[in-house]
Amino acid sequence: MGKPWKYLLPLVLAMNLTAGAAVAEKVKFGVLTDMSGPFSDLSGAGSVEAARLAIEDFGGEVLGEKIELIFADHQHKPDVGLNTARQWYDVDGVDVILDVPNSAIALAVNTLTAEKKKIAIYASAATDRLTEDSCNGYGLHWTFDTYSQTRGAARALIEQGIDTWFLLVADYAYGHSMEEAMREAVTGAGGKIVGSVRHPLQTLDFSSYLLQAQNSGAKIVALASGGDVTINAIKQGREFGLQQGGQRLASLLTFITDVHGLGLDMMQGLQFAVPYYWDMDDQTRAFAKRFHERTGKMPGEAQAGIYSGVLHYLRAVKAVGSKDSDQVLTWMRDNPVEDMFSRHGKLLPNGRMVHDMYLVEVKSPADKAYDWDYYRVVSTIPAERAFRPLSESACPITKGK
Amino acid sequence: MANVSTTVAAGVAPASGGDRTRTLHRAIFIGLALMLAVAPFLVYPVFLMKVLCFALFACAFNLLLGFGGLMSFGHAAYFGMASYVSAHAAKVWGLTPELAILAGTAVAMVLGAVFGALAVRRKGIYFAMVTLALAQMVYFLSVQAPFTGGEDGIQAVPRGRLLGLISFADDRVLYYFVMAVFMGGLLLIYRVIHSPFGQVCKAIRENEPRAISLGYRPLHYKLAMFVLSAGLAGLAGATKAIVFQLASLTDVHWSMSGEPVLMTLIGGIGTVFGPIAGALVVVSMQNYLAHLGAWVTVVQGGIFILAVLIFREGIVGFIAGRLKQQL
Amino acid sequence: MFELIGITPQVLFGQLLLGLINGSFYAILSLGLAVIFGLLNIINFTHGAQYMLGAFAAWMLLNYAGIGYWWALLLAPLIVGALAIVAERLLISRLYKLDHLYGLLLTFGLALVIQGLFRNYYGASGLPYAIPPLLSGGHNLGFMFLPNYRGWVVVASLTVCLTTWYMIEKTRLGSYLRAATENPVLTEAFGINVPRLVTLTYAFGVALAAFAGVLAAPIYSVNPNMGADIIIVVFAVVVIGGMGSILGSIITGFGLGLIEGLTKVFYPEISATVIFIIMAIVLLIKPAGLFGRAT
Amino acid sequence: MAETARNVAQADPAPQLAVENLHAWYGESHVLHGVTFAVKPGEVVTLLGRNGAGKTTTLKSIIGIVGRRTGSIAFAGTETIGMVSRAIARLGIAYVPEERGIYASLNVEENLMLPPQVRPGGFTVEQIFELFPNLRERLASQGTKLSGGEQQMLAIARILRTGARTLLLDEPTEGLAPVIIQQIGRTLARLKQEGFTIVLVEQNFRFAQSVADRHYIVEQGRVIDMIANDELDANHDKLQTYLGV
Repeated sequence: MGKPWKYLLPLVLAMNLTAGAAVAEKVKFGVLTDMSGPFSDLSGAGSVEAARLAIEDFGGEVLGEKIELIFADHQHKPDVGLNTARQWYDVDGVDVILDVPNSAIALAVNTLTAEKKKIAIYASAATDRLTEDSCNGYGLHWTFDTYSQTRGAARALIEQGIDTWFLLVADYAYGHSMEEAMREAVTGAGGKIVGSVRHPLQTLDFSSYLLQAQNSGAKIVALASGGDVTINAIKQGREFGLQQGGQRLASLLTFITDVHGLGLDMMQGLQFAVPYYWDMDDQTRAFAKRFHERTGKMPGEAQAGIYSGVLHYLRAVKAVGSKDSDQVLTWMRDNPVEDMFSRHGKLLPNGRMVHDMYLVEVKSPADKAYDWDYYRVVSTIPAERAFRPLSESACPITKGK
Repeated sequence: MANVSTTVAAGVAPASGGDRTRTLHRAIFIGLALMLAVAPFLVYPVFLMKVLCFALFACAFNLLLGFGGLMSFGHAAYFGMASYVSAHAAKVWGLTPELAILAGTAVAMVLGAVFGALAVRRKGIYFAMVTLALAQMVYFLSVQAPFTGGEDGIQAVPRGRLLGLISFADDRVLYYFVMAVFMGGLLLIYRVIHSPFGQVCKAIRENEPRAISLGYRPLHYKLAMFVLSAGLAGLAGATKAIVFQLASLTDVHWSMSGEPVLMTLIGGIGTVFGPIAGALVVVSMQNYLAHLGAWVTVVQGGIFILAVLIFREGIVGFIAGRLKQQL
Repeated sequence: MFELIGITPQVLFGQLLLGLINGSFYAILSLGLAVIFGLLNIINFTHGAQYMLGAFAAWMLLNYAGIGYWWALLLAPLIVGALAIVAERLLISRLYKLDHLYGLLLTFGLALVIQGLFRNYYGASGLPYAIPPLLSGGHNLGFMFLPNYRGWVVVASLTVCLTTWYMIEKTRLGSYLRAATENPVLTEAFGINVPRLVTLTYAFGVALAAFAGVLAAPIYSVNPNMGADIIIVVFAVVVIGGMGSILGSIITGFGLGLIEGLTKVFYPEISATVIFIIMAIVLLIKPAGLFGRAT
Repeated sequence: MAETARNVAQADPAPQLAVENLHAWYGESHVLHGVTFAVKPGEVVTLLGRNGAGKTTTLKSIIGIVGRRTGSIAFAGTETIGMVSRAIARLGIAYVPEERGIYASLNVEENLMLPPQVRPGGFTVEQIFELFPNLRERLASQGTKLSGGEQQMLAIARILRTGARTLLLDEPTEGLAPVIIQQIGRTLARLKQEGFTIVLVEQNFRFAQSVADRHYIVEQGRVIDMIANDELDANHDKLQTYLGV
């Protein structure tokens, strides 16, 4: 024995040493995302591209050094995600982790980020625990959360008389947060939850759950899953004749990629809240055009959010003249976030970035005028009402202040 | 896999070894300890700790296969369950890390005793299937049991202080603890193999009817081996939970059961040191090919196929054959 | 009576029917495994990946060649079966003289490679495959709304299982297969080409998996991971039924689907685990499986 | 042809089966150490010898189901030492193994119909039923539910169907009642009459004497002697030392 070590160890050593040699003042972003799984359309390669666009728009350099960008696929495994993040912070010199489309992994990264005094900007993790009980100030929640998705839309639906709800929930951090938020929002608006069921994250067959939903007699079956899982559930709901039975299926956290995937036929008339729609004004359209040229798709909510987050961070680094996390964060909080994504944007001390949200309605196939023409903006939900106010936040570092 | 280990052992020196073999083994142990002692100054300690945890896991698996003749395809159950228990004990009960790890190991042994009692009644491929299916039962329980945190796992597990005194916040401090656990586990395995108990297990593996006629009860020996192996796998899993501050479904998933199989196959089935080499290769590969995403699976599968088709003796088995020494 | 135990007949019958549908997949897959195991003595770990390949073959036929569901039902098993022949000749056949566990390891590795490749090219999120127009829609059975397609799955898989059983137990070709399973050496000494029989049997078992894959495509969407987890359940089904027993694997497959459906009604928390619990009990009472011969 | 068979082996120009310097191994153990003998067309010869002498292994080597074998086995002039067993069978050799090899998972009819025809001119099913009337009634029974005698008849019957003219029979009388042994003896006599070439492994040398033309004595993996059937009585003492009877 001994021999394989003799050959292998130097190899391992060499690889590690080179990896460890990071220059101190170089700013480095790491996009920790889903490159191949159910959320890869709404985040994934598009998120990486959005970050790249932001870096380019900023000029590609800060503090006299080239800005770097790396990415990795967390495969929806908390251990893979956390280990990648740890290695990025410890060995690869990453300053900011971006995106993290999986609430469980985001929560794990959040703890680690505070421990290492780095910064994480979440664009596609939905759980509001990031800025509530698990909040630490170093994790910034940029685009939406379970609160922002449930409040406005639930009220709108209940006002139309859709007041008995059945919840079909993905059994992980996001689903649990969403379930809680929906319970709050629905009962708060005078509706009633008549049943709920939790399913594993990557469920393929919903038949048994749909049967329970049908038997509950609820007027609406609300999904808290997201991505392909939601798409599958909606399809199978149709297969099992939910509509014939007079029930509606709705997903309050709907991404434009879901609408694109399912088609207007299935989605028309649905209302929900979005943080961003590419076809709102010239600014959003200009960005969308450039994004589309690179990826062949219109930017989604999370992707646009990443662009905004990266830009705001880089501005802070430039203004402060250092990438010291505490100084940078102070600047980020003290200055408004205004760009093509964010209107009336402000970063709260708990890490929540509040900005205007929009209640949209999915167009009918007949109303669609061009590709990706999917939404009609019904109303703007102003920033201070769209998100949970700081006074109600359970965040331990801001509570009682 | 009786044939497997005998074919490997066939080209090697007699089992009793000799003074020369013993001296060589002692030298390897000391060399290994020295190498591990300096390693964290050269290599990222978290990576090293991962290698050590998996090396111990693979050694535990190999104890059962290489020396007990039983191939388990469900060792993730013990590894993962111990990882959950240890994480839970450290986080919720606030136990010190060494107690949390002991708790995890103990639970793994109990689980091993229950599953082992069921599984050792079968042999060969049946044994593999039964262990696999039992492990999958643990997986589904872990998905649903509240204490495991389902898809989220148990996160933010505190590393804590050894005996309540020495803080494990520093990676290097923790590393030396993990190294001690690993070396302890390895020494235990080594002693067991060379004990009278180990010799009886070997006799059973090679010729069960004969062992029965000599008055041994194979089921008892197999079960004891199984429990020991499960316990050591649990020790590895419990330690990993403290290192990474996380216990998750990955640890109990059946693909985790495949990892020690691959490591042992690459390193050399039925060799004492083979699984360590195998773990180093596999973990390094996973680490440095991580950016390739799903290609890692493809490469790993390819290695599986090649190892089975053309390199069945494994790295250490190959070297042992060349040196005509048991390693 | 139903009201007494707090369960409506709607829920009970509905879940039982869904259980039967799941059981259809268990039955076809475990049948294929049993056929292969009988002759090759190999637990085909690639079975799940080959099930997935069947679904992908159907998807590719549709998207690259414009060939629809009904032809895919025939062609996909043939294509995947042909691939299985290559795999058997090139890889698996080299291991027959070794411990059977090497076969398990090899097919495990092969499954990793296949699943990894498809994840790379097609992502893990699944591709849509529409229900054929002839079978879209559904019927209201009173206790539940049964989509026509799911009804078809039960019919198709029952037909395939019983045909397979008949072929193996009652035909000339089947008698060759049984003879080769029981005593391959003697069978070959009669002038029967046993290696070819082995290759074809493997291909046939795999083709069954591919057929199940095509059946599954419209239900589950076509996903590189679709076979990864179901295969472990099917292993448990095979262990319960007794390895190598043809009729045993069919009955156990459907039976366990039903039992799973029942647990979804009465005790949903253990529905994913119930098959494994049954397996443990069977192992305690009848180690060779319900229909297996003692080994 | 049957008459010429009584002459010594080397006098005949074309043996049906010629085994020369045959070595065979099971795994690591070397079982045959140079077996040499020949069988002429239409001849019935037996291999006699103690248990473990290598008789069964010799038959297995001829049909090609022993792990490793070297030397030469020529069948009707064709060298078969490198051939796989199914190819050897296809040349027209059929084999009845020790303990008959009836398949438990096949019924009697399936057992009967299993071996494929390798040559034209095999027995028809009707002819077989004439020879073994018992089989006709038991067609639907499971193969191993037959009595030992019936199983032996089935084992012989199924190879007669194939058209093979050279038969290798491994202890066809083992464990059978005298009446049955007589029936099998009659069958072999008829086959001999029809010109079949038969190699018989026997322990029961009374039976062997009643059917065979010549006897080869096998000991420790070699053929050590050959005794013509009509000289058997004269060599009784020699035989006794060989076989220990």
